[in-house]
Amino acid sequence: MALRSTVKSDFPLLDQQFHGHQLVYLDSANTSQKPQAVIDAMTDYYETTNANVHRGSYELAVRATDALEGARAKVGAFINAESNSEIVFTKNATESMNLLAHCWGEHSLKAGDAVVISEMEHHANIVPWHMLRARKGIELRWIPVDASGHLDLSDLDRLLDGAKLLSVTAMSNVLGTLNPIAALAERAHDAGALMVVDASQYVPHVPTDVQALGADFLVFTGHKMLAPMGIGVLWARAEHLEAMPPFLGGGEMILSVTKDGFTTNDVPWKFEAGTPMVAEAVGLGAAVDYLSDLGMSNVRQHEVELTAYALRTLTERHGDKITIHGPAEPAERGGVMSFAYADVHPHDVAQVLDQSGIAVRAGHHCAKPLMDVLGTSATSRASLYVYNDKSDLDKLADALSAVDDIFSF
Amino acid sequence: MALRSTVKSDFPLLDQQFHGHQLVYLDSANTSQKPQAVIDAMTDYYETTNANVHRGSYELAVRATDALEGARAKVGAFINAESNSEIVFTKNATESMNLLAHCWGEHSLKAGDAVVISEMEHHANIVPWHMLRARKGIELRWIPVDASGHLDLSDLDRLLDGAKLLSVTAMSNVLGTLNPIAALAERAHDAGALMVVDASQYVPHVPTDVQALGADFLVFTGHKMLAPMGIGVLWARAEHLEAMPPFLGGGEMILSVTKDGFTTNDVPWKFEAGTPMVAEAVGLGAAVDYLSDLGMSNVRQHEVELTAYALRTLTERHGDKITIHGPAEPAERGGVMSFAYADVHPHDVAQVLDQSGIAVRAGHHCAKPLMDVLGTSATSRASLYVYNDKSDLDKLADALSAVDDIFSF
Amino acid sequence: MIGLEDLYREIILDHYRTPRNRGELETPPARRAEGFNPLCGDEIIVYLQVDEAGVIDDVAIGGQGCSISQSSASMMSVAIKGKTVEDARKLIVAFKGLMSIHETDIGGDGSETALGIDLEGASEGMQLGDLEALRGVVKFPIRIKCATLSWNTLAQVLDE
Amino acid sequence: MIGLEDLYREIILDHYRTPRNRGELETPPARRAEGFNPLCGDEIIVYLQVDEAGVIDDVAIGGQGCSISQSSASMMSVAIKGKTVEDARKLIVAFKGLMSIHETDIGGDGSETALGIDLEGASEGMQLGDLEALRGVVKFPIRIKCATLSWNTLAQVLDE
Ligand SMILES: Cc1ncc(COP(=O)(O)O)c(C=O)c1O
Ligand SMILES: Cc1ncc(COP(=O)(O)O)c(C=O)c1O
Repeated sequence: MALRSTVKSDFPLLDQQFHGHQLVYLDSANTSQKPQAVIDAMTDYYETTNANVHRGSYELAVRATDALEGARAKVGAFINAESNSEIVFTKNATESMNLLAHCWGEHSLKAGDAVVISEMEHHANIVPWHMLRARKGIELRWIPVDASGHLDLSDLDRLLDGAKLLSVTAMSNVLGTLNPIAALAERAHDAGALMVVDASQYVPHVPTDVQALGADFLVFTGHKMLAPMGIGVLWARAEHLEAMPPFLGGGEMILSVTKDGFTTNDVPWKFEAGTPMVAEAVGLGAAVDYLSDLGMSNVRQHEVELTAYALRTLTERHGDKITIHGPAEPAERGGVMSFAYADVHPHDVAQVLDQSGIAVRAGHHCAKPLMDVLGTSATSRASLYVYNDKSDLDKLADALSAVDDIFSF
Repeated sequence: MALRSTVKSDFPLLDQQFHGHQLVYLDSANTSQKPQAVIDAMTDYYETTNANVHRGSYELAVRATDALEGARAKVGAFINAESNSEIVFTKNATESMNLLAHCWGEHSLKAGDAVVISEMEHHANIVPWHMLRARKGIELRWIPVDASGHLDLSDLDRLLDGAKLLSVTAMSNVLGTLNPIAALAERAHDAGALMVVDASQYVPHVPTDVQALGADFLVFTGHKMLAPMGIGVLWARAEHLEAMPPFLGGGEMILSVTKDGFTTNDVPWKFEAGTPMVAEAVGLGAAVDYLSDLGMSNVRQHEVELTAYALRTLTERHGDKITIHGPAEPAERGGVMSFAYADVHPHDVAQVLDQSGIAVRAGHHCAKPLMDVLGTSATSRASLYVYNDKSDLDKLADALSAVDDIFSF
Repeated sequence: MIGLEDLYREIILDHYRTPRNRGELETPPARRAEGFNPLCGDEIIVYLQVDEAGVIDDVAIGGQGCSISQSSASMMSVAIKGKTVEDARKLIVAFKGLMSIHETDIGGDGSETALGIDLEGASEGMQLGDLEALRGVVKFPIRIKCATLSWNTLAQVLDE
Repeated sequence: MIGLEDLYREIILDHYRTPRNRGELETPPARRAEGFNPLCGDEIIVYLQVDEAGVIDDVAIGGQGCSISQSSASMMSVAIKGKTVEDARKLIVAFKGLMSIHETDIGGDGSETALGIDLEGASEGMQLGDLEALRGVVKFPIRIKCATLSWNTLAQVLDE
């Protein structure tokens, strides 16, 4: 594996025991742990630089503003944005998607217009469209998921016919499936629709180039990419941001306010009402630095290798008892492995694994429509990141035997 | 002064020099500095407890969930909420107010309905209503500010006649004025309107009891009360939260999602879409603990005494050259002192003070309509908090003499 | 497995393997309510048929979920069948008392918090019987929601 | 005061005390544009009267603001009066070049960032004159917005 072997030791949280076992954290698709460098960057911000931004004329406020805008520049470079003004900071990916649905949706969609999403979307890319449907009477169309865990694109032309927007996840948070975003963006554009990418599971794990992807909007969230909670990103082409009305109203987003009305600030600030989360932006900047130092293609390679090892080991050790959802081919997927273990309920699987210090998530993973497609209400899910290694997966395989002991009958 | 004398040393950021002078931070109405206890609480969260909440069945996730909900309980107790489910976490006060304008406003107001605000509001309590006016055709009415910096309530009956909502700041972020919230809430209710309190400048400085205030909604922001950026609060009576439709859509805020629609989670989670800012909530909880240890009435007393000293000292030292806006009586105001110095532009005042290591804000303080009332486009503002003392104000008075040297002609 | 024997008692696993009163009842005459646990996607459907005398003469349980939610529902169905509505309400209070010992407001609907009931009084004469086996759940706070799901759903159907 | 002599040069304070070309022009024939600095509330109004030959035959400045924005506007008005529109555009480029040396994207409209212009070429033959006194502003990045406010407003009025 191409990652340096000391990565795990950069993450202080991982160095602790649960129920007498060293923690094995396999829930990074839910949220990631933070390297010391990120934690220190935030501490340092509060100990040396903290002030409100874009408002103060004293030196400390200038430094805080530089810290915020410097973080914006780092994020912009990380995804190869054309300009920093294309990077809007939000509180999480969910807010980014809602911003889009509100501002672009309210502005550009009318009753009867169609928005196309897929059956493998996270609720963050479903509920905002349901809400927009209730407000505006838009139509919601669904790309089906096939038995192999891929999008079934056979009917895409019909789905896109007359559609205004295609919004799809770049990587499924349940199946791990990597979707063909660049091709989808092209087909959306050919059909006269814009393309939204939910990159919450993608930007943390795969080298990302928004210009190469060819999409119009892309959302992701800091806490899944080694950064703090409380910060998300909306990237959008400048022309779209310029055209969109503002989202929340208040300080920062205005140029002028009178009793009669207001005028908006320039992008991206137009969309950042109120005091921003500067420390979290600084933490995100530090996370971007950390990931860039590791090298995003090394990160991706590490996860492909580890996923291959996991798929092989779990199948060898547990045979028919385990069913791993999603693409069989590691190169077609990320390190997110949802599985069913015999007919043991995922909540019980997770409980037994926890007793061995292993953290996996059990539930619907905020993807209930996909659960309906899979014909279940919940799965167990192990998901990988830079700090995981083969020994973690060996321990997972071991601990699944305990599940078998308790529940086989 | 009733505060222990070691408070300043709890704030690591204050122990640094600017332009060869020890920092004198007088911009707490903009954002506050953080005590070591708050910084450590966040660091500790990330080093020992971090996980996604309400989702995981493993021990670490249970601890993270307890950390979030424990912080909610601390905040609820701090303002004497009836139940923790009345505490909604947002990213800042601005989001809280927008949530209110969207959810309560869209739901309960129709074209022609009146919302009453005051001329001393922060943009966060103006722009959301302007936006709602544009969407729904509501009417916006303004309580005037008199020459002494108080609300002019002589016409309030007429303003409230037929109004649905009264939304007023508990303490002006420019004038320092403390408004008679309990009395206003009563008059609003008598007129059949609900009462919103912008307590962004109040909760950090004055003991707050939402039940005694008698309002329906109250918003405030963490970063002005020793807590991190990236977290705000909306308190509302449970009945209102229950009745309001959701705000942002996504994970956490749903009970169920299908292709056809969704059902919402219980309050307060209905209003908290996506991964919440857990570390920031933990930081807010630690800030609440810190302030409670100091004692909020001691905090208030400290600031009254310091404000009295400041008003006296600045007037004695600078006579006619300085005009301090807002109530003359320290007991009627908070430690927010906006001033004009001769006819020197506030930006120049702040620049010269910065050269002496003194941080004050110059600008419109996100209160442009109030600037219009004051007949200016900007003021200089010095604002106090627990870590300030008389020596800070002596240094301010000294440094203002340098302003005089450069600009008197 | 060490640490889990309090949770996965044999009687619980037995009800999980062989759930009692599983199925549907025709509505009407039966009443029906659904309960969700948004945390893990568990779903319980309770069908209840009450005769003129206020006696629960039939009950059926649908839905799916983990061992704790399923076994709790199964045991509940046994415990309330043939009981009066009034006794069923007392049982709910008694069971929630059993569960609330270490309960905190950690998510879901928060309805478990601070019941403040007089457990002894309310559950007077009520035999929890097999349900006592679920006592171990309180050591695993996250699972309390699983154990109470069917009971909250029962309360719902009784209130209709 | 030590450290501030680079910012508050005598000539700057002079233009601040005694602003040149202060006032309004009738529109039309004059054109008018407003510029804001949302950071500090500064506001500049530029009135411009251009004759048929493309010469700026009159200019007036309104609004209010700090010493830097006011003196920059005043000096600008002197520098462009009697110049052709084309020369005024070159002056804008030259002045922004003077300011952008240490400029970073720190707020406001971001329009200052990465001008990437050929300063020598564009400002060929342009004399910044008194405006050179504003060079010290680059040591105070936050004030660059103040210095460029009137120039951005001029660019706006020229583009109309
Ligand atoms: C009175 C008042 N209301 C609202 C706000 C907005 O707070 P935030 O920027 O944290 O949303 C502020 C502070 O900027 C304020 O002083
Ligand atoms: C694919 C996907 N989209 C969106 C989200 C929402 O992210 P957040 O909860 O940070 O808003 C998640 C994670 O929960 C996700 O996995």
